[in-house]
Amino acid sequence: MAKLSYREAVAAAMAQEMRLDDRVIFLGEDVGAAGGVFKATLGLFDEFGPTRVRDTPISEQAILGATMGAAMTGLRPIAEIMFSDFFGVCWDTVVNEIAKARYMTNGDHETPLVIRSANGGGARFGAQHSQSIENWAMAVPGIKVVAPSNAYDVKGLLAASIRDPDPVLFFEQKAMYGNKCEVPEGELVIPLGEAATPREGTDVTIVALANMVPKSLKAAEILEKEHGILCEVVDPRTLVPLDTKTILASVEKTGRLVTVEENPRLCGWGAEIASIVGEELFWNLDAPITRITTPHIPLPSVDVLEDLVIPSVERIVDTISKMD
Amino acid sequence: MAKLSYREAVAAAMAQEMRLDDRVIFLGEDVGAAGGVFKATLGLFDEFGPTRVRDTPISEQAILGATMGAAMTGLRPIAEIMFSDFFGVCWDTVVNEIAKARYMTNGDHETPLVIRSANGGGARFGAQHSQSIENWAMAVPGIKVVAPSNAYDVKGLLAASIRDPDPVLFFEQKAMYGNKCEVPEGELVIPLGEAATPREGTDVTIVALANMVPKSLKAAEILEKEHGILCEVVDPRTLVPLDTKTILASVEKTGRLVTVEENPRLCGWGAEIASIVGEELFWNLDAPITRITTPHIPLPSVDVLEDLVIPSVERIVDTISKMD
Amino acid sequence: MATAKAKSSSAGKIKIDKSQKLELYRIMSECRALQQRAYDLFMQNLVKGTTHLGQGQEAIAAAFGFAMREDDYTFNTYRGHNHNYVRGVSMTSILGELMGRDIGQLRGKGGSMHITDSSKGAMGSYAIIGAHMPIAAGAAWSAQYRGTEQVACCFFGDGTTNIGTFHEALNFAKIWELPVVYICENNQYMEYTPIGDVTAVEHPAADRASAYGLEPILVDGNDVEVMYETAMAALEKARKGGGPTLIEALTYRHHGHSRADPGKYRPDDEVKEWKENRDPLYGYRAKLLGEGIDEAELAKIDANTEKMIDEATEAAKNSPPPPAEIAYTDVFADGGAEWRN
Amino acid sequence: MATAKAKSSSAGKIKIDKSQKLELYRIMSECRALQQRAYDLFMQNLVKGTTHLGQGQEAIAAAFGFAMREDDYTFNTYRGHNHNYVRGVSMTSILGELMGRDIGQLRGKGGSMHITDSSKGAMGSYAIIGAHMPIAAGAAWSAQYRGTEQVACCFFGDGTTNIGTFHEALNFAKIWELPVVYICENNQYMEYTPIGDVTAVEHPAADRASAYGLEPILVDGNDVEVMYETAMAALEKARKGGGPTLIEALTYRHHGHSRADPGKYRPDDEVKEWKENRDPLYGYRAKLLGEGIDEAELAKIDANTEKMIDEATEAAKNSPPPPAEIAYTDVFADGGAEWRN
Ligand SMILES: Cc1ncc(C[n+]2csc(CCOP(=O)(O)OP(=O)(O)O)c2C)c(N)n1
Ligand SMILES: Cc1ncc(C[n+]2csc(CCOP(=O)(O)OP(=O)(O)O)c2C)c(N)n1
Ligand SMILES: [Mg+2]
Ligand SMILES: [Mg+2]
Repeated sequence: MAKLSYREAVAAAMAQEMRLDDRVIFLGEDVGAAGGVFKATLGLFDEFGPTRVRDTPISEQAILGATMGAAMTGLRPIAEIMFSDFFGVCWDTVVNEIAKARYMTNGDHETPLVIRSANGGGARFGAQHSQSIENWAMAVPGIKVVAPSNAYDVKGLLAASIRDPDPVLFFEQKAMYGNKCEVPEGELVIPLGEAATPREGTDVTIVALANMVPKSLKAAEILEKEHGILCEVVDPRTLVPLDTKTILASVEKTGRLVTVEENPRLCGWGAEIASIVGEELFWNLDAPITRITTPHIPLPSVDVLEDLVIPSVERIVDTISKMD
Repeated sequence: MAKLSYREAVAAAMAQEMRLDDRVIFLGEDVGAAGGVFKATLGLFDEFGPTRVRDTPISEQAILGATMGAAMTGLRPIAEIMFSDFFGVCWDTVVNEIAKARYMTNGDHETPLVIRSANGGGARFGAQHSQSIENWAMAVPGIKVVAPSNAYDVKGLLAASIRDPDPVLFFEQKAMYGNKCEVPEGELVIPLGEAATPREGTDVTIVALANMVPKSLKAAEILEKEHGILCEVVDPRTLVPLDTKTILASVEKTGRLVTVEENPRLCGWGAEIASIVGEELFWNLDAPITRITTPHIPLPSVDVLEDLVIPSVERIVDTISKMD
Repeated sequence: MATAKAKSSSAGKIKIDKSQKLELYRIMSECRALQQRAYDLFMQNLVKGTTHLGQGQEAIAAAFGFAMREDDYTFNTYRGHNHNYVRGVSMTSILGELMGRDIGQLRGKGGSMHITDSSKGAMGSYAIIGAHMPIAAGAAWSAQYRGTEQVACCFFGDGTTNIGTFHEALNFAKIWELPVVYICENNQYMEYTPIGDVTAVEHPAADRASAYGLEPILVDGNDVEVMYETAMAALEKARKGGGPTLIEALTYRHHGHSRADPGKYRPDDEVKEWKENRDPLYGYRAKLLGEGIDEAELAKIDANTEKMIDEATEAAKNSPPPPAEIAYTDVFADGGAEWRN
Repeated sequence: MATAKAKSSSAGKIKIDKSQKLELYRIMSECRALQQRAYDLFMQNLVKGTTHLGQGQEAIAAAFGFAMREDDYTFNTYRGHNHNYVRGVSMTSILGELMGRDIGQLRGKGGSMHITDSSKGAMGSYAIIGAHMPIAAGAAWSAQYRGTEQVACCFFGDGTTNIGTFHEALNFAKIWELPVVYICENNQYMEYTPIGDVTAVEHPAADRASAYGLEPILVDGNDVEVMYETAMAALEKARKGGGPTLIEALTYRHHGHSRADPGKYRPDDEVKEWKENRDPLYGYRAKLLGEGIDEAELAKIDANTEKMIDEATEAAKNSPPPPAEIAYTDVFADGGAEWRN
């Protein structure tokens, strides 16, 4: 197996699916000739040409509207919204059109489409280019929500998202684009809705997403070494559908749950998981469920402040080592 | 005291503040000459004239952008977004501009403004005109979020919102516009961030918002009469700032918490409250925290289905009567 | 106010034969009856939720419905009953939906504002102003990519020309030369506000065509034959790879904006002028009589329309409300609403 | 591609005296030095996050900065260092912000893309394309309401003309005749895509002016005197209640879009032409010399610029990073971030 970066895995998954299915087309700003501002789609324009890989104007509502229209009429489009913060300018198309089309029409509309977007902080881009908005998406019925934490998952989950008959919001954590891991060269598809458990443990369950997964794994190492606490790290990978079975089974075993969320605190996905686990495993919990999140503030730009507010390995270690 | 309807209380609060402060101006679609499609601003155009009460084109991004620009330069504008569902088309202005302006500029920008909007279901308007999106707003740091449950609170909280130096999203539950209660004719201002407790009780705390408050009160009556269960009903009234003190004190007393949310389940405000209470009162809880929400679906249009999915008095009674 | 001079449609006159004329009349008359019945049912409290009716605007829907190919795509707004009907969605389905019956086109799940039947090319009714304009471009893009010569027709109001999606969609359609026809039904008002009060140009669509490299086209939307010619020209152009067209059709809604709105914000003589002298249906009836068509032929159509609408009303009334379980279906493609395992 | 013929500015020639010319030169030279230094610091890894520089586009910022009244409002984009500088934000504040130092204009909380100082009328740098266009209209509305004769000037790129807010803001500004000047800095590219590839008209702003009842104005954005005349005319018009103006100024960015982008997507000879023959600063220097201005006078300005930028760089470098606690301040007007009691 070759090592691929997170960004290379994006292009690999798209190429894999575009080769198999010529209904798959791709559009976005500067995605074609330039290969995307994060270079995550390099090579696609050369391989598939300008009718399947299309550069658009700065018109996010047109991009997503066109994506939906194409999906409704037999294609399987993939759109890129350059930064997930820009969902603000096309949120209507996502929440009111794409997410509700099938339900409102009593099952008539088909909207098999994927919207990829660079999400999250760590690049010192400031409050309008660093948000983690997977919880915004999770709050909207009718869309699936994917947020991979490594290149292997990127390839497998993006392929599955493209094949999925439902609209999928696919969040790529921009600080992870350079992260590498082993990724098979052949066809790889990972079903949506299955959590991964990259580390097993018996004392505390940590549920973490995207860039919070490697941080949690690092923290788990330290917690074992320095505090003798054995953490199980669960990566839901997809928020919708949510693999509550894996999460509940883990907490049933450990009796303790910590969520690690990059989003600002209020109404984060961790709150939802906390409310599910708190209700369904009330009698199994040995300690209060704790949420480690970015405080409820916009993200500052400068490195020293950004690093301070996004959950860090130290904060995870510190919080868990002090748990009841 | 005269009885005022919820819609009349909107106009009363605006008139009260516009008389006191000529920096207060108002804009929106069909809000002026026509008095708004919900007739919530009748009379303002006649009293304050077309320079202070302005009809706009169908340009929600321009409406909110102009509102922000006016607020930054010394005015105290109030904007109407006709249905809260339409925040989709101007969400960027709310989340990326209005909410972040002060923080990003290290305190330079002032954005004292109010955005009023008709929120919620019950009018058989279908999935694009019935959403409860107060949780979308709560998830965004930098805005205050108000959702009153009766005409008295509408008048007092809207007046406070207009005076507030921060941006406020003011959600009016459209099914409640006709509801009447006693409202003082003189100046009324209710501070943001103070929950109300319209019913005291010792067995279960119900936290409910907007149209879920009268339903919860009705349910509490039935629960007392038919099941001997004494519910305390807490109405946060504002989600940001959140009066956690009142909520925590109530649950400390009752040992049980039920949230009643009109929003679809995932990442609702109830999840946030559940996660706070679950963490801070873990040792005081006698039963799992239960959330009663609309299921995670878009809202259907027809009455029989809409009534089925939005939390009803029966569902509240049923859920609470079966609690441990 | 500086305005680009809008020109009338450059569509060459085409020959419309008698049977076609009768068809155009028939379609308009059925649309009128459908809308009028919806209004009556609303006043009888039999319509749930809201309605937005199109009496007075039938010529536009009828002409396009008649001109379009069976596999072309229609995108319309909440004021879309006529547009759906002309593509083949039945009166019963439409009235049933308004009344919240199981026989309704969407079994009550969507309501009056969302009627859709993509099997008939009726690709949906959209209730967020302007949202469908880029979606229509996407359907056209898909047709272009698949090489099917299908055309997407997208109907919207004058008020819609001031929202961002209008701008984004038209630019997008032009740069990719998409087979899409945008039709602005300028009925002079947004909800209650005259369009002129909130628009920087006189003709909200035609005066903006040049901003997208398009010809300005301003036509009498209440003359069904003019509309038919205009539609044929635009459809043919799109089908042949000539790219998008933007049409502004002048019209008027006879009723208020929605529900029971009496439309009192409009001057009486303006309403009177449009109703009495520019009614697309009655005007066309008079014209056809003037051209020598037998009154009996038109009366036969009228009578058939009456019968159809009465039957449809009965069928809708006799249908029960939808069963509870459909509230939880069709959120996802597997037919269900499950977000967890 | 059909395009409305854009006309050049109809601004009457105004007399620009020698001291004014030297001022225009000085401002441009300081802008250039500031941007060049930002680039150098980026290459030395001293800039956190991103930068979007404006070398090659100085004439537009300089002319407007010079023409505006002290209490007028500037709204600009992430490519806004020049625009902030000309309103009085210091080099140290700007470089400090880029470098994430406590002395930075926003103490590092905003970063390169958000520089703001409303005490100087620098009403913010906006990083979401088009978002500031309606906000500028709002500031103009406020000025109109308060009767202050202030004008809002809003700068944006060619790529921005295809997003919805462009359309909404211009219509809005016109119907209320707001005192706002919209300046499209057409530097021919969005990020890496040539504007012509994605725009339905040749001149993305000027060819659309008529859609908002405005005169098309297309000017050489690299000729600072033309820009100054254009600015003066638009400002005066707005101040006198004449409403909004939309200006398209042709220009070019010498560097890539942001950070270390080498801009390789652009033809070499195009870059060469703009850098060698159409540089706003060097071109103006040559022109002034040709008009008989003493080289020594210009050299003195240049030397002073050098000194200023070096001092600012030192001051910024010597400043520490901001203290941790400011991460939690100024979410709300009470200075804090508390969302609960
Ligand atoms: C984004 C958005 N803003 C506002 C509305 C509320 N609204 C519904 S219809 C309407 C007027 C539309 O006017 P026009 O486009 O002329 O269409 P008409 O109703 O005249 O057919 C408005 C403002 C909406 N549905 N969506
Ligand atoms: C809504 C939105 N979409 C996309 C972007 C990403 N983006 C940043 S700059 C840019 C290009 C802007 O081009 P133009 O308006 O010509 O300005 P220039 O950078 O040339 O000054 C893009 C697409 C953004 N910031 N906001
Ligand atoms: Mg209209
Ligand atoms: Mg540009």
